[in-house]
Amino acid sequence: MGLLDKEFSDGNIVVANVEDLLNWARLSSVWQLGFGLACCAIEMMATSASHYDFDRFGLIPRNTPRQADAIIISGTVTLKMAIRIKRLYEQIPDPKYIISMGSCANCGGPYWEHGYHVLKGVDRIIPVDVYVPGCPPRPEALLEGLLKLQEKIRNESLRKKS
Amino acid sequence: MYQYFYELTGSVIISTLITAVFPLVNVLLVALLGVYLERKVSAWMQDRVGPNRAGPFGLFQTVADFIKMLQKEDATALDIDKKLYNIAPVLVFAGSFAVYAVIPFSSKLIGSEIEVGLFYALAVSSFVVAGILMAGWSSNNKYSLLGAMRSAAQIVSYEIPTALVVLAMVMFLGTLSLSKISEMQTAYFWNWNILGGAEFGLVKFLLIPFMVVGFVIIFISTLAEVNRTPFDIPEAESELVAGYFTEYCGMKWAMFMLSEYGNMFAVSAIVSILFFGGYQSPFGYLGNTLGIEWLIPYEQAFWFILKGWFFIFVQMWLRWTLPRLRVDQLMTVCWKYLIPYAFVNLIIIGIITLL
Amino acid sequence: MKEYLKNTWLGIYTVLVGMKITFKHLFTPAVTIQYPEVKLKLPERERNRLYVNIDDCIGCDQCSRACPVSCIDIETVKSIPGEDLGTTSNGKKKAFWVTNFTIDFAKCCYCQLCVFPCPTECIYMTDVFEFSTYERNDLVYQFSNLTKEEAEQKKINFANFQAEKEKQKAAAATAPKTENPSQPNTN
Amino acid sequence: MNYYDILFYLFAIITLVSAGFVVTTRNVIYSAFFLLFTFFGVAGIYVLLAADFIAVVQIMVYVGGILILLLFGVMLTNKITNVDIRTGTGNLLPASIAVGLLMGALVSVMIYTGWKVQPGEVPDTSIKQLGALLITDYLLIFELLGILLLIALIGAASIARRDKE
Repeated sequence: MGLLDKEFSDGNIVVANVEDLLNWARLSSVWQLGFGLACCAIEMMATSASHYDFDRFGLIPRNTPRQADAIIISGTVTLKMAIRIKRLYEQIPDPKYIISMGSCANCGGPYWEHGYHVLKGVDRIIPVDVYVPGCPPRPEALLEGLLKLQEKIRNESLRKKS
Repeated sequence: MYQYFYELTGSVIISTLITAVFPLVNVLLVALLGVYLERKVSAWMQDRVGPNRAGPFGLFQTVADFIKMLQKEDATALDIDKKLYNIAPVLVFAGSFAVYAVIPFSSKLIGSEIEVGLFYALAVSSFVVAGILMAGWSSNNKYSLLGAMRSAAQIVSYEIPTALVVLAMVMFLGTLSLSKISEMQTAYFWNWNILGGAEFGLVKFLLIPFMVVGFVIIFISTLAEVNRTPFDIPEAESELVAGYFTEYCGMKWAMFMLSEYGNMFAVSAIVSILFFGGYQSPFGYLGNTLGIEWLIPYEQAFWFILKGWFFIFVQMWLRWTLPRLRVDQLMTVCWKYLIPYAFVNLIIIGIITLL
Repeated sequence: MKEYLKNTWLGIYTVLVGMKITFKHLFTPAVTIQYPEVKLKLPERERNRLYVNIDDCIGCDQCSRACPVSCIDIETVKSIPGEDLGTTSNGKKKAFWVTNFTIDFAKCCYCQLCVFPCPTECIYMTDVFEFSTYERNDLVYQFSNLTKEEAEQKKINFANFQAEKEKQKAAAATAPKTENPSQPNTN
Repeated sequence: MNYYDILFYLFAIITLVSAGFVVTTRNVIYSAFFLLFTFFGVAGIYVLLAADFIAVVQIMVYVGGILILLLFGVMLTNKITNVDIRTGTGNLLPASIAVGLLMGALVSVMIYTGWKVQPGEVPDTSIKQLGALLITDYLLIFELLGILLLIALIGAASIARRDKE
């Protein structure tokens, strides 16, 4: 199992320094699952393309969940797709992160009231780390979401939370 | 190298260990730098910047990837064949690592100077095929299995043009030893095999076009043997998810990547030994002009690594230029084009050598 | 045979052409915008996060009704005669306490439909688009400047006022009825 | 016991143990993969006998060719996605008798042959001698083998050819 499953007692200097290294490694190499759902996916692709360049932050799309670290839920999560997303999420080995991108993934978006076929927010099935608002968000907004996620990873700890 | 360390330390075990560990370090470095270069080259070719956040110019990007992979959970599916699943990456890595035993980095830096070096290098790569089949089958996943079958079929078929070109070269050179082949092309770049070998005369000029053809054939077929684009159909993500390592994660997958990059350097090294003078410098040695004897091996190692990296760069260049071939096109290229040309080339080089 | 040789030549030639193109791009300067350091200038009528200038809001609820996804939630309380709410910047007199004005940016689809009906132009699109959050509830923005207690107080005030008025009305209704039933009630 | 002996016993154990597993394991795929290690061990023993060319040919032909072919054969048959490809053992008694007889014959041949035991000179490489022998003393056999393989190739091609009608 991953190192994050084990907890250490507080005040361990070695662990504290190692932890910084491990967090740095995880935050600089968040590999995303090559996975797009709807119109936000176009924006996500634009983010990985030359103008915005995801690769600067160490993101590369992996095609199998086994080798990925993060999913960017980019678009409307229909009830049919929700099952697949759940399964893909479960196939990613820990530690794993999720960026919910756009209104539809955040809470159902335009379909939140009357959409009989749309999941009202992807956080109903999987735990979301960062919500990126927008419809669809600009590529910069997604990058900002990624920076927020990196900030979150930087503050993660192996130690017992006191 | 073994002899040198044996004289230095006087211990069989220590010198053997050092001799064995050196290529291992080399493989690791090749993988670390190779992945970084791959991403940077792809970025430059697409007018991007590439990784630049982790360390200066993103140099520690691969280190971060590596440490991250160490932390990943070792997730496995329930119905896999545990034993084979765990052995497969090791076998694949062993196959690509074993080639390094015979590769001469310089006139001093050779693991083993055996006579059949070239043949050995071709032979041990078959462990990679066995490992790939093992990985694909034990994953108990249809995509893995299909990817493994494709990969095995591809490697086995492309071994034929490779072997034919190697055969032509062996006929011409009269030896299978990689260090001897390198030694034959000494001094200046017009002595390299791509320019007709060291002997000056009519034969040399007659050989040049056929040597170029041979080089192109062996470069294409080695490209296919290490599963690089445009021949990476075993990992075609649009149809096979990720090929034979679909189910692998974390360090086990990292071993596949290590062996892939190790293979890339190995085939580049063999191509450069066969046609581009191996570790020989193209312009003579600084050590000779200055009269410093000990400098020469270092210069040789420098030139060798430079040539190896140049061919790795060409492989990446091709990867970011060409789209992936279809399976039938792949087999057509091999059986209908490369093999006939390789045969004709073999016969012509044989006749010219007899002249 | 001719076809075969032609294929071979074409195969090699096209690969070389492709390689030439990519090689040229090796030396083309990158077009990447280094995002956190360099930011692209946004177009003039960029539609991004909404902002409500609550001082100008008269609580007319038109934006909420215009919203196609119902992400704007407005709750108003009528003012009582003694209170002075001030005027909006274009001189309209305010008559409602806006006790609750929330926009859920998780639902918002940034269509700008709420901006047009606003009579005081107090709701408008800004150029802020970087507001990712760790919690979804943080995307619900409260624009009302009244605290909960104040809002509660206003409600109680209005209820008291209403009750007072009812009482007066009841009193007025019972008293003059006997005198002049045909007179309409002007209260 | 020097390094040579240690290595020899290592390769011998690898060969024997994996050969044993090839026979005893009930999973066809396992058998095939154990065969890989058997071939590897045999190649190692060839190397220790200073027969470098034979060792490499062993790996090239058996691991690179025959084993892969075997694996393909197994995997392209039915139920490839099923991990439980199993075989049963039938005819245990007659098989062990036949194998025992053959083994006895081989062992007796091994014991009663008058091996030349004087130390010869180990050549640096065996390719040159092998090549010379193939073209001189064993030329006929070499050519016959070549023709045999050609016939097999033509036969395979004619079997695999699609019928026109």
